[in-house]
Amino acid sequence: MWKDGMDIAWCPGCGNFAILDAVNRVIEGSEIARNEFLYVSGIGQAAKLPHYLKGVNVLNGLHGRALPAAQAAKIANSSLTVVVHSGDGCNYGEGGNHLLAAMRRNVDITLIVHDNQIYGLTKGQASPTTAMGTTTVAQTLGVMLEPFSPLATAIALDCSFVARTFVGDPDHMASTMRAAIRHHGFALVDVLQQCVTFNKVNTFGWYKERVQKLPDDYDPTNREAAFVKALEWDDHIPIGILYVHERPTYGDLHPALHDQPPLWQNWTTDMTRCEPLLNELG
Amino acid sequence: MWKDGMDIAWCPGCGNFAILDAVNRVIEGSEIARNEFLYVSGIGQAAKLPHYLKGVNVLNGLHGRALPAAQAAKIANSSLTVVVHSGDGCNYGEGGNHLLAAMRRNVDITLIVHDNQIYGLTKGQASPTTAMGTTTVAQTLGVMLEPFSPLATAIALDCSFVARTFVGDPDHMASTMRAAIRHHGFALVDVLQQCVTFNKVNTFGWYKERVQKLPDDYDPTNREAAFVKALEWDDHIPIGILYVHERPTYGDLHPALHDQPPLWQNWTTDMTRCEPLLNELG
Amino acid sequence: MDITITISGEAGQGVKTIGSLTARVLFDLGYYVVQEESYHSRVRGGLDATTIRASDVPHHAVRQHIDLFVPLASSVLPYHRPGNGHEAEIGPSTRVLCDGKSGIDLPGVIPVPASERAVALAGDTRAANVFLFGAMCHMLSIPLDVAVAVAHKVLPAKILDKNLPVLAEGYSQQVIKAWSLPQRTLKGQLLANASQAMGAAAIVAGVKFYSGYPMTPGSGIMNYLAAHAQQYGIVVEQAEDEIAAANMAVGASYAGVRQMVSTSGGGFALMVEALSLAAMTETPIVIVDAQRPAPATGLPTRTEQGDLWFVLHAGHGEFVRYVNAPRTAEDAFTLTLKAYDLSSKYQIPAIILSDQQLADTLVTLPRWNLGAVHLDRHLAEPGTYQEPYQRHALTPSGISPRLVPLQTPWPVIIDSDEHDEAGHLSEDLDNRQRMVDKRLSKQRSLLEEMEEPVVLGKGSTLLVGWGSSFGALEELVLDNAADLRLVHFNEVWPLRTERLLAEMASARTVIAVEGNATAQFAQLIERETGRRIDRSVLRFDGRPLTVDYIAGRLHKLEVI
Amino acid sequence: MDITITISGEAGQGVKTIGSLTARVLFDLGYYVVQEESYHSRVRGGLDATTIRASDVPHHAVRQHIDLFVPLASSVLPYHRPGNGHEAEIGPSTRVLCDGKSGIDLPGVIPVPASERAVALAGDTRAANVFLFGAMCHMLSIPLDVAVAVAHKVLPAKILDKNLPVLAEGYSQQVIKAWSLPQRTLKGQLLANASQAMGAAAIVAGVKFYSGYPMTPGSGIMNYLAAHAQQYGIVVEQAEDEIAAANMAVGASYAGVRQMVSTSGGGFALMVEALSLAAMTETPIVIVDAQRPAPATGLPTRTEQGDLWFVLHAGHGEFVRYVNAPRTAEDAFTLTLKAYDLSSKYQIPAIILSDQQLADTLVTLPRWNLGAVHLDRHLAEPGTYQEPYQRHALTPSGISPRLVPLQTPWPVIIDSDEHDEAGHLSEDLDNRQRMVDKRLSKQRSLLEEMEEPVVLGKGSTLLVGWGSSFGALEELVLDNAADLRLVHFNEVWPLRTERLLAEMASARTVIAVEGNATAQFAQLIERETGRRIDRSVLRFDGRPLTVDYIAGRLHKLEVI
Ligand SMILES: Cc1ncc(C[n+]2csc(CCOP(=O)(O)OP(=O)(O)O)c2C)c(N)n1
Ligand SMILES: Cc1ncc(C[n+]2csc(CCOP(=O)(O)OP(=O)(O)O)c2C)c(N)n1
Ligand code: SF4
Ligand code: SF4
Ligand SMILES: [Mg+2]
Ligand SMILES: [Mg+2]
Repeated sequence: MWKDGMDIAWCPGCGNFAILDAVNRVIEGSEIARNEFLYVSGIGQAAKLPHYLKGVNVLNGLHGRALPAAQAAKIANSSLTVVVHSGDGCNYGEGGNHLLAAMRRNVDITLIVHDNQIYGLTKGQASPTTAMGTTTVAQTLGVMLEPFSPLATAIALDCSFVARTFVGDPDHMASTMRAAIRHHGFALVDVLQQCVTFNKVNTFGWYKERVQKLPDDYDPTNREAAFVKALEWDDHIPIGILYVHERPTYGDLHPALHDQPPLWQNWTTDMTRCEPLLNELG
Repeated sequence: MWKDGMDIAWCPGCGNFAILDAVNRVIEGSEIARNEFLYVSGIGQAAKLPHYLKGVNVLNGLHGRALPAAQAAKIANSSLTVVVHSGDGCNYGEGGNHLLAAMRRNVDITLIVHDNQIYGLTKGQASPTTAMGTTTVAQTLGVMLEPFSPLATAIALDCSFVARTFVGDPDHMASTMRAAIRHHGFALVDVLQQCVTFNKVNTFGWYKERVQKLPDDYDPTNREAAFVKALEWDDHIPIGILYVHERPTYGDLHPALHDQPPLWQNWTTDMTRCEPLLNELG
Repeated sequence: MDITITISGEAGQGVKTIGSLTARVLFDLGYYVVQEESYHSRVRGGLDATTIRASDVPHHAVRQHIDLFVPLASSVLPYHRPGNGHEAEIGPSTRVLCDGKSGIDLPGVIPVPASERAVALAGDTRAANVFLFGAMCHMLSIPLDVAVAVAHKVLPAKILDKNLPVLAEGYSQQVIKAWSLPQRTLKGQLLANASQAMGAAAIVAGVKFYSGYPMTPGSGIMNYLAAHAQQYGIVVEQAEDEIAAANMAVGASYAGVRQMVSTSGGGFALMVEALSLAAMTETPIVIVDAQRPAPATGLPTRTEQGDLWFVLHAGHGEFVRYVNAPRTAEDAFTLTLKAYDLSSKYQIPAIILSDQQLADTLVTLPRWNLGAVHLDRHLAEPGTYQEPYQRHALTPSGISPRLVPLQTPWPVIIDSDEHDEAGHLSEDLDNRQRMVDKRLSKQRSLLEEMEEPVVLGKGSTLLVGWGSSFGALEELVLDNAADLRLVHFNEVWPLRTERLLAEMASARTVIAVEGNATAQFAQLIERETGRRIDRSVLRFDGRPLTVDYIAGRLHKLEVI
Repeated sequence: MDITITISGEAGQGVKTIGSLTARVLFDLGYYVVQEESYHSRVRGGLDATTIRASDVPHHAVRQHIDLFVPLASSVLPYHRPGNGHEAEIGPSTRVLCDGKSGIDLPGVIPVPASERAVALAGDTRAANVFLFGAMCHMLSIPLDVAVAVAHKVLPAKILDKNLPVLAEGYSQQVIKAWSLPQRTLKGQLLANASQAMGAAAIVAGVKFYSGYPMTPGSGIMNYLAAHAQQYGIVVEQAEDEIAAANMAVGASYAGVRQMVSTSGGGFALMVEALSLAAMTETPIVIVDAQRPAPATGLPTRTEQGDLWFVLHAGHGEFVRYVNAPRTAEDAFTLTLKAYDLSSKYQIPAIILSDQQLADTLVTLPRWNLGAVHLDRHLAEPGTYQEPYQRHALTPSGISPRLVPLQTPWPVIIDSDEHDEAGHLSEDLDNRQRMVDKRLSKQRSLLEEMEEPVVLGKGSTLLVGWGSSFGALEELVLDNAADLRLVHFNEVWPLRTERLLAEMASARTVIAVEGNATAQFAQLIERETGRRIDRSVLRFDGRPLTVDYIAGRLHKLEVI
């Protein structure tokens, strides 16, 4: 599909378009300059998103490996606003171990998971969030694994910001993304997104019927309550900011980063600084 | 150290010895024949345990990769009682993604994690359960990551059996192991174990002071309550069976496994069974 | 008769269905069919083309020139213009059949009201492809009932009824009978690609466990086995990642089950540590690497022979492996069976090098002779091993009798550390030396099991190829037997060199023809024989080596 | 003066401390010191031995014969018996110093009341080692004040006070002054192993980010950088696994920071996919593979040169890489700097092949000349690139001007897929061809940057070696210059062959000497030159190549 002079590789009707619109709104409405954004992704349909943005830095890495690269880029240059966009397969499947570590490491980046509950790019295999029993080309006998609960897991790991939004509510989506990016610490946003081609169960309508915004008086600092909320699924699916735990980030804790110029600028060709290394060994 | 004619590579005073004793008790007191046990491990001090058992099958695989091998071995031969023994580094660090998937897959095996909150074999680097701020040879500025909470994470993933025990209570340890092995489904047992050489914080005494058995009337089927329990740590550390969710295992759900002879015995050299494959393509 | 038909559209336009109908009808008529796919890594848009060649003698590759072109969208035309260099090409003699509404304007175009009638008759524009298929059958002088019979086979039951009238209507357009393809007598053949052939061979070999993670073009095998899981009692497990898949393979094989893993280069990269584990523990495993252009993600839906050296040396440390590279889907069946046999016999990892071209190209092939298949898991029988049982017992051949758990009362012990004969961790350095010698010594007898390469033609210019390039090279050499000669390998490690050396000795020029940028196989020959390869014809644009491509390069080199 | 001292005990007995005291005192006296480690993969028990050689001319390897043996436990004696073949060996002339309570009974043993006096004076048996050190210093005729000064440097402050009287008491045993080691004038040298040299070079090169996962023997570099993290503002991140470590390396380097990754073969196996990513995105990264015996977990604390071919071809697809293999700790410093420079200049991955021998062996080396270091990140300057900025702009050299984010207002775009000059995903096949050519073309100029190998001696038997074998080979050849000649490489890819070919042409026999079982470097030479290597001397028991080992093998081959 051609859009804004770009040949966009998504299917017409795909939820990714709404996400792309929301991202553009977030970038446009932000005080952060375009070239201060770094969009990082893995491989999948979702992961193509950064290529469709204008004027931002892009690191489109390996399937499942966006998070390590993104964290390191942020550590290397704290002036960058780092946002990861990738699929449920990328982040909850192949990259599961990095997700666990990233939540614990609390580097100040944002992870936006396009959760279509399916592997889109590789043509419709189950993802970690696919419902049990679903049959696919690879799961001909139905999915036998319990679905992964990203939000409950994030809360168990004390992830510093945990939210869910839905492509059918563009304002909610944009404002959740904005809050996640503003949040100081690692932020996870799970975006419910239809895949019109391969997921015939969790359609736009299916989500639409079920999503429920968190009540205004919802307290996202209560971990136990957030855990209980995070387990809600089948009939009503909460969207909003489920859990926030403000705490020092990796950058706050590390003396080489805290109150320091960006690491990459710490470059000198002055060699006298290295004399102590020789003296130690001499 | 020499014991039972074996040169055991652990330090005198290490908590691994008590675990080994408990495992021997479990094997001896079991109706299962020795050669029906398969002990699987990764790499680390803990992971050497299977070599110190007599008459059991052993698959001592790669660091962090015990679980995939163990699950596949169980799928291949359902007559085996499969028990994984490995360290906190192995299972919560390198192998984190496999842990997530194994809990969701619910193959009927048992995972016993020797949680000494440190990397023993490689000489004292932080593990995922090492407390924040701890300094080590690699974490000279102190650990900056929040510790991994294995039990809370397991409950978030709806792991079918979640328990913790302590090397200082051999009976509790043996009975917890026994219950985990008997449990039909994937069972996680986190064993608090001192590392006398590298962990000077979480010593035997430190644990001893803090561990508290779950009350007799504790209900392990209540997921939310279990989650709250699982978060308890600093002052008192609950031990016992925190969470149980009996549900069909992978073997129950899979038609090639359920009520079938062990998969590996499904072997024939009769070729007529393959004629349909040709007909399909003809 | 030798006709080439290309159907080309965007992803999502249903090229797959019309392609299958066309290939199948030609196959059913008794023609030798080759059907190749060229597509982008996307679900909608881009390019999705299939080229079908039908002939009355067997071929294993398509040609560049299109006789009948069926474009489904005008956006694809640039890809097929003469000189584009990558796709099948139209020329002055090409006939073009398309929907009148597509806006396609090529010389000699035959527009038909495909979408209009599809909507009218079936209420679904997607039926337009079936309309085009009907018109095409008429152009090929294929009887309508044959076309209808094929539709019954290929179309999903739920859409069949509404499509049949559209098919008939397409046929009734009476588009010019440009070709005459009478029914031939060829019978009892199969139409399959290498993914299907490898999948079928795996089932024949007794595979009951597949572990993998989706990755194009390796997923075809997973899909095939998944489709047969119920019928054959196979556990097909989509693992959390490729590391898990490969370690599961070791676990399953250790426990006595024949397994399969398939992936592509990037996934294989993640399996490298487990490959080393399989070698250390002497656990047989079979892995298919269906190559695609790399490095990194590269071009996911394209083809390349770029992983040869990677696969030859993947894994830390030194160990024996068996690597083959099937020439065709037919060969894929045989070599997959051989991979299982040798892997089990020598207790080593076996790697099958496939690629997108092989994985996706359907070809007519003779029915596999199941009667000739001899299966052996190479497990030890009582009496063939010393007691107490030691998994890694030292033997003159280096091969230890292999038991699996509960096969006997003896426990089976394996370890990724260096270990003693019993399988227990050992830091004894004399033991280390013995164990290295033991494991490596298996290579000698393994080499004996390798077949010599195929040699075709008698020319003084010797072309050297391996794997999926065979179809193109075979045709080229048979057409130019006086000038050219071919030596072609399908077992690439360990490498037999006797025949090769003899052919090289009698050649004027030796030219490596490979689907990569660095002449990898030529380098392997150089290492193994010390003989130099003079020139090379390389292709690394993501498309298969074709007769036309190679011929063009040889002309430039002034060889033909 | 050329003396070899071996201190041997079980893990946990404090060999490290007494070894450091001994090496340091000899170093401080102005001797050339080499200190080698041999130990098991366990925290307690097993074998933990250190061999220290001190001489008045420089050496880079230890010898097999022990002059002074200090066993800390009787359990270690079998390892050092003559003919054991793996460890430093005692002989009739060896003097043995030990604790009287150790129960060690060897001819000519000198028992001293080490543990008894340690308990009495310091209340701690562990001080017995300091007692032995005191006695040893006396045997070597080293003044007590020199020994005390060294104790101040080496012993932790909190145990120093209680140990000093024990040291004096050990010294005062008046054990026979068997050797006389006067103070020499050698000054201003360093005592370092390759882990320290590489770590220091990384800091010199401006490394601010280290990502890794502990793995023996690769962890030494991590520990070194961690120890200097505060002082040099370095972020040392222990990643969740090696995959993360390698992808972090790419992320950090993309964002403009010089990084370091170190691991061993099994960890490197997990980095292979990211290596391919670095190549595809033209992101410079430097990785150290400190080799150990494999496959799989192998022998974690032992040494091997077994990963050469693995590292040469690790990663799917085809790409340019730079691989060096330092000869010594001194060389490690220089080659690490070169790895940073070439990796940045060519925007390619650089791999440094170390091994346990290099990583653990301390050696006297000249102070690094920091003044001669020229640092360049090779980032593009304004005016050196076309606007709009394109990260992968095509240039004649294949090298695109490199910017990092926020260096200028231009965004920087990279992609693991095949991409266009701007960095955006592209499935265009002409573009694919251009990009492959671009990336591979860098190899030509990279080759020009390689140094020729070192050549020593004039003999007609040419020994070929690479990497850590240098110390042993150098000594062997210098001692046998009439018979032997050595050509020794420390840059193994791309491989320069001019000098090698010249030397081979004038040699009667060419013998590869390598620390692996399959003569990997010999095979590389065969591939690259087409010339055959006649024989090989290989060691794969996990121990380093030594002068004595190689000489023994050459005798068997009747070469010397
Ligand atoms: C190592 C590796 N394994 C597998 C693949 C193939 N692959 C590409 S995308 C993808 C899954 C995509 O699913 P998801 O992350 O959910 O993204 P979506 O396409 O649904 O947006 C897979 C398996 C790959 N590129 N690399
Ligand atoms: C791929 C790989 N990375 C790293 C290592 C090195 N390694 C061996 S054991 C270990 C950690 C051990 O810690 P843990 O699992 O907690 O076991 P413990 O020794 O504490 O019982 C590491 C990092 C390895 N063997 N393989
Ligand atoms: S396959 Fe699914 S996720 Fe991918 S673009 Fe199409 S609709 Fe969207
Ligand atoms: S290092 Fe720690 S965990 Fe390992 S054996 Fe010693 S005490 Fe036990
Ligand atoms: Mg998805
Ligand atoms: Mg541990």
